[in-house]
Amino acid sequence: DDVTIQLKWVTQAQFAGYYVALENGYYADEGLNVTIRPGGPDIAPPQVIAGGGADVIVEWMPAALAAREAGLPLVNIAQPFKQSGMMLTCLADTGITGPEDFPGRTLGVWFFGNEFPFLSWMSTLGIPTEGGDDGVEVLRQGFNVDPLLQRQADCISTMTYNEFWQVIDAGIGEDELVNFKYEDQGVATLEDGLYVLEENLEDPDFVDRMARFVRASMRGWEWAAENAEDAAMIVLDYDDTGAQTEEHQIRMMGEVALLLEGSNGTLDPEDFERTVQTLLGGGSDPVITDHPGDAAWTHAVTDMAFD
Amino acid sequence: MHAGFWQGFGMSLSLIVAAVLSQGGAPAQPGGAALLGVALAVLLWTLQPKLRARGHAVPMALNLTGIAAGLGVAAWSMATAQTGAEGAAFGWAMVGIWLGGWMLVSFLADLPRASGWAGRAQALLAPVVFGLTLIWFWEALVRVLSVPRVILPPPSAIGARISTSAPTLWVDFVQTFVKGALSGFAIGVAAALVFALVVNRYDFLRRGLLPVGGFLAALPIVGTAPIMVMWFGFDWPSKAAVVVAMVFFPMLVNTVQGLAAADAMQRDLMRTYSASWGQGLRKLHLPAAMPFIFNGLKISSTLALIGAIVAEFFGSPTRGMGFRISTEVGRLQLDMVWAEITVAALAGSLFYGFWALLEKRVTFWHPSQRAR
Amino acid sequence: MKQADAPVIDAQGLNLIFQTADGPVHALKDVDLSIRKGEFVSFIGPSGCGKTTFLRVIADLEQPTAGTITVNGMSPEAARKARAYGYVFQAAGLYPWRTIEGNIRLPLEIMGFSRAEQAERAQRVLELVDLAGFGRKFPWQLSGGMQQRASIARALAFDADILLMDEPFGALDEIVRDHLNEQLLELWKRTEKTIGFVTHSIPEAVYLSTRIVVMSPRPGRISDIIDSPLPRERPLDIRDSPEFIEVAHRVREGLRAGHVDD
Amino acid sequence: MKQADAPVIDAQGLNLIFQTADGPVHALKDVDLSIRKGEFVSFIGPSGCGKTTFLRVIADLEQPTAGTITVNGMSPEAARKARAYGYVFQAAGLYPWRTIEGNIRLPLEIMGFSRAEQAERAQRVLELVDLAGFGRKFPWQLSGGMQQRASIARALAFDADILLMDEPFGALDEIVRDHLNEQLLELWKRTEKTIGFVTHSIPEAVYLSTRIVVMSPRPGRISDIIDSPLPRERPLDIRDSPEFIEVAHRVREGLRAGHVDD
Amino acid sequence: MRSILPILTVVAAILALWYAATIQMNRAWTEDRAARAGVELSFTELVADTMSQSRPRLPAPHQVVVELWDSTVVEEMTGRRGWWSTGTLSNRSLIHHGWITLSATFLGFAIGTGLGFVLAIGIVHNRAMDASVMPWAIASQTIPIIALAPMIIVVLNSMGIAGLLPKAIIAAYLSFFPVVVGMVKGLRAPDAMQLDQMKTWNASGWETFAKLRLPSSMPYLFASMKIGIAAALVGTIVGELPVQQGGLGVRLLSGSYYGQTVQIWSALFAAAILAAVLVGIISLIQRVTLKRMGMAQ
Ligand SMILES: Nc1ncnc2c1ncn2[C@@H]1O[C@H](COP(=O)(O)OP(=O)(O)OP(=O)(O)O)[C@@H](O)[C@H]1O
Ligand SMILES: Nc1ncnc2c1ncn2[C@@H]1O[C@H](COP(=O)(O)OP(=O)(O)OP(=O)(O)O)[C@@H](O)[C@H]1O
Ligand SMILES: Cc1ncc(C[n+]2csc(CCO)c2C)c(N)n1
Ligand SMILES: [Mg+2]
Ligand SMILES: [Mg+2]
Repeated sequence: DDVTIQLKWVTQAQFAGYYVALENGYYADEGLNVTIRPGGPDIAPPQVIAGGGADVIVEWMPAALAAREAGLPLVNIAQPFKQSGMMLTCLADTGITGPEDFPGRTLGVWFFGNEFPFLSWMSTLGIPTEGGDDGVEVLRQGFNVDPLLQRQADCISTMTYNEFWQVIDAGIGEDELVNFKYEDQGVATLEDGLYVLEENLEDPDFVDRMARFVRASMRGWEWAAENAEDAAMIVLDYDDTGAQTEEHQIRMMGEVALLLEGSNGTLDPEDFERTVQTLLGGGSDPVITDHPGDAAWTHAVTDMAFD
Repeated sequence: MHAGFWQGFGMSLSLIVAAVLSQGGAPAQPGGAALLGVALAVLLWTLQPKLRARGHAVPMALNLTGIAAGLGVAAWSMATAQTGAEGAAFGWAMVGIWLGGWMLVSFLADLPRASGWAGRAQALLAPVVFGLTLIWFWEALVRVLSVPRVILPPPSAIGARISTSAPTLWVDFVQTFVKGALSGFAIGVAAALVFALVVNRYDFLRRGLLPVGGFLAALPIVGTAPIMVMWFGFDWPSKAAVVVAMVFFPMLVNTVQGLAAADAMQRDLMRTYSASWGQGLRKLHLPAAMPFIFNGLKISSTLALIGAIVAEFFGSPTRGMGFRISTEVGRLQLDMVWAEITVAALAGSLFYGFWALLEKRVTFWHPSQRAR
Repeated sequence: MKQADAPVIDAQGLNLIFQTADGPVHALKDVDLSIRKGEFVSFIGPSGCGKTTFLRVIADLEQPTAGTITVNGMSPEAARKARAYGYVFQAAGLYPWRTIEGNIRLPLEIMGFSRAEQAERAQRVLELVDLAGFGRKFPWQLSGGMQQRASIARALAFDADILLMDEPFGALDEIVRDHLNEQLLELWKRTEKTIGFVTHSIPEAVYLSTRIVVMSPRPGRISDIIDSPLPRERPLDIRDSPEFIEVAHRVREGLRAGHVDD
Repeated sequence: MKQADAPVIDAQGLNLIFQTADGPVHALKDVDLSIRKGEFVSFIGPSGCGKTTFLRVIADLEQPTAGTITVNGMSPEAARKARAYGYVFQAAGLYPWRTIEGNIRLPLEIMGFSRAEQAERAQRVLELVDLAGFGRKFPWQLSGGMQQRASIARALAFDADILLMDEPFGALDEIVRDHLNEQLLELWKRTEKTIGFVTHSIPEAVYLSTRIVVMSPRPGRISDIIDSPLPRERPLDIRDSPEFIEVAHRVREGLRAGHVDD
Repeated sequence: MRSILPILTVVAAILALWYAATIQMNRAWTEDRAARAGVELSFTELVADTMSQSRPRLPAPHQVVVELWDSTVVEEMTGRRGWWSTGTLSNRSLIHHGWITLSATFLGFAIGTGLGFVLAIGIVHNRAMDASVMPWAIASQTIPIIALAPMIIVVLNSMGIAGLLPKAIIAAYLSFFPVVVGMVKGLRAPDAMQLDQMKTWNASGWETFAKLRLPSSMPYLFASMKIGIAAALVGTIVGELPVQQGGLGVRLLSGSYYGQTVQIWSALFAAAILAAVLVGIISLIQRVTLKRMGMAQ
């Protein structure tokens, strides 16, 4: 059976589980022929799945729920990542010590559907994002951490497993940085879940295929978490761009493993609810306006997979 | 063959097929007989030379009714289920409408050109009809094939979005076009003009700089955009810088070429008057260069907006056309994306049109302007 | 040096060799010629014999590779800077972005005439060439003949003593040409300018000139210089006179001798 | 209809009005002319009088707005499709990307001659115009006169009975022109073609033609038709003969009468 | 020789300026770090540091050259995945990525030129197209294709079209326009007299096209093909950004993603060299063709 999965970003250890499952033959064991499509800037996985370019996508829950509201009924079928890796990283010498110091500052944020966690956080804090003295000036952060290095922004968005280390690699000491983890701020949202189109779930064959896919993928993730170095090398082998480095990927794998802890792939409805509440929370311009209800996730696949 | 012969012939045939097919549907197409009548009239007109009136009124009226009839069938087939005969009728109606639109365009192209403003408006008619046909096709296909809105929205949705989001569009337009593109355009063009004068003055420089310049012009600007963001920050100056980099070389190359455009005799004339360098420049070289300079301006005018938009993909404040496009793609608000693209295309075309019009005024003497 | 009958143009042992990709072209070889004030000298010869080149040397548009040439006793360059001559090119060469009047004003602007003076002179020369009333037209709105006349007017506007004309009437029909020939003669008689005139037409050369220089090509040499016995006063039908036919015959013979069929 | 001395070209009450932005231009007005087989008819007249237009009407390149015209008894369109004539334009108009021979073959290719026939005919006409050996050259490698001869060769290659020539020698110098005139006469005598020939030069018209049509402009009319008393055999120095001068004089008078200064 | 001297002078001048700018633009970082480390830098130390940073604001020219060399020859000869050890091109080498870009560029250029050609023929021969198409062709170039590229790729991918073709289509979109403009001009280059001449020979439309319009359009065709292929290269690079399957565009982006300025610059120069080579190839074909046609005077 053929399965095509669309990743959220470029080939890197963030998606090691899938590459490991492919390389180690876990998919083949399940009778699956899996194609992994790397993402990239301006590739929106929901768009890809809507166009029929993939059967399942890796996406962040805020973006997936926003897509639901935009009329694309995505359903979470599995959630390998238990925790959020998102942070706001600030230079210590700017004098920022807590969220109360944000007003008047310039913050770098990813857009393209990745801005929802940030916007929710700010609206929880009651800080306007349109600039001004009591608001924050938001920059659309590009692909890299330059805004911080060039001091164009006081803080930038980083992932624990990726951009943060790039800042470190650029020669800035950990003690020169102040990090705000979304987890710690109580505004964490679910990242890197697997989503499919609602209509497909009516087809038992599809559910079966997805169950096998999720089972194999989780095998891949377990192996990857235990064999970080080897997993990183597998990822490197699948990287067509030749841009990733060994050192960086091994480190990334280590950090990603931390985020996996506590999940066997089954979505915890409490996490879902927390994410929804964060997104609905506060402000005049919430990310989603209505509670999506339980139709936005299902245990049908994971139940079948792990029984 | 007279104008519109094949198109008219084809249109009537497709409409006849569509009419016949539409009779087979569950609730039979009510206007079937009328449709058949129209199609037959067009067919008769195309085939019968005697019926071809000298003027354009009769064929034009037939043509328009034919298109209207096609639209009717298409609308009806879209409203009813897309199965069997309706689907086929729809297909044939589409073909009929396409050919009808084409026939209309050939009539318009054949019409004697009026003078003055009426003529100018008339020249716009054909492209407008062509564009409307395209837009209708887009709308109909998106609806009939039920293309997901997150992939391609229908023009009607885009239009609606433009009217509801006008303030945002305006803010983005100011940020990207007025601040980024225009300032970059002005700086880039001015720098290129000055530079061209210097290069033109010193032959050594010309022989050295032009090849090197050609090489540097080949640098793909998508690559320079992140660098410019790094150098000039997130706001519009970095966009302007990208635009400067984009327009500089086309402008320089054209201007240098233009400054060399005066022919030997025209130069010799200046020599016989023992004119100074400045006099030669003002009275001969600049005027002679104008057609080339405007060529450069026209190319640069389309590049400027594109450059400013692209640069925003690599970092921007939270406004601007490029910012909006990329953000809204991520949010699956494709109607907003297309609204921005529409604004961009409109602004770009108008900016281009502005230079084309000015060119007409300034280089009225050039044979290419006199030809029409 | 600059006394009354000192030569206005004086070329001695003039040579000009163009270096081209195909090797050197000897465009002028050992040309000796001196032209006195008030003369009307025509240059005739087959294509490529160096007529244009010689005129261009006089005008300092080309540098001889050997020999000496003076214009008004000065070097051609000095003469050009002193605006000693007006030059009419074979093609009208009007600037298409200027009106006819604007074209005629062009040299006047460059030479710093006042606006009033410019207008006045432009008007005068326009009348001289029968173009009064066409000043506001653009060149391409005029026929070839009218353009050519405008270009002559332009060269006349600043009233240099020397007029160099390179086949100015080549593109015109015979009647218009006759007419312009008459007018040119008229002007020459009135103003006593020194005129160097290149033509392909034997009758034209004979009709206009006090002296006819016949050239032969490759290398471009002067093969004959014919003094015209015709009086200064020349009605058109002087062309049917035996003297005229005699001179024309001599020119044709000179030409034929030097002519190498290409 | 097509008997021996039926007119080859027969125009009756021909009118042609161009609609231009500045209003209508009456290019031909009430032109009656019939040309018999083997005639050499020259058209002369001031610029813009409609000479070219008339030739173009014959060639079906322009449609008359009133009147009738037949060519070989057919409509011009039918005659064109029957390839009844060869047309030589004012400029040589050779294709720079074809060799001289390639240029001459061009119409033959279009008319579907066999390759062998093409080669044979190209060779023949090249010899006819004295260009044998130049077939492999490109046009820009030849002088203007040679190009013009090649263009004539091209029009001769497919051996139409009628030859229409629009100022073919306008751009050439007098010697070359004389030479080509002689050759054209020679060809005409030998092949007995019917020739329509536009020129600006009075001597040329008189030297070549059996009949000279003098036209006057705006609206373009035929103002005079002069039958030449000259014999078919015409050495170059016939131009000094009294008959010649007499005809030339008459042509000039006719021209002057109709001439309106532009 | 005469033409090389001015070029060398200009290049030398640019290099000098570049080095000066390198010091100026990178010194802030050097000084910042020195200040934090609490050391005092001499001028030579400062200069040396500005030219050897790993993520400079502006890399020094020699850094770019070294990177170009390292990521081509050195990578292929000594790299783990290089040609020397695996027999295939390394996916870390610019040769590999340059080849990917090149093939898509060629394909896109071929499609674009073909399309431009067909459109130009239509415009020249059909009044309706002449009246209606051109304004839209101009408008098509004012919409930021670069913004559309990811969507186009997604849509094509969903239609099962992947690999070279989506990139090539974007390349074609950018390269058809210069070809249309140039070819319309070129096909209209024959003057009225030449067209009349064809008519006097009763030539058919096809013959007029093949024997007159087409040959006369050649110089225009080549001029616009030179612009077109450079545009196709830009289009390919743009198309490569979202696909992440190799190519110079990916090198540019990943360089940017990881803040590897030197890598960005070397990819940029590789692209410019590629463009120069492509334009050079067309010039060569132009020279040969025109010479064959006898038009290179
Ligand atoms: N700039 C140049 N470079 C090289 N050769 C030249 C140049 N100008 C003229 N020649 C050559 O010098 C010779 C004389 O040219 P010139 O123009 O003086 O002839 P001409 O007598 O005026 O001919 P025509 O009657 O055709 O105008 C010709 O062989 C020509 O090809
Ligand atoms: N296509 C056209 N449209 C409008 N007017 C035209 C056109 N062709 C010619 N004319 C006009 O018709 C008149 C006759 O032109 P024609 O070319 O026949 O003159 P001609 O006798 O050949 O002149 P010349 O000696 O200058 O070649 C002129 O006034 C000309 O301006
Ligand atoms: C232009 C652009 N910038 C950032 C992201 C955000 N993003 C998505 S996944 C991921 C984790 C890998 O670091 C990150 C940072 C994006 N999608 N597009
Ligand atoms: Mg000359
Ligand atoms: Mg004519």
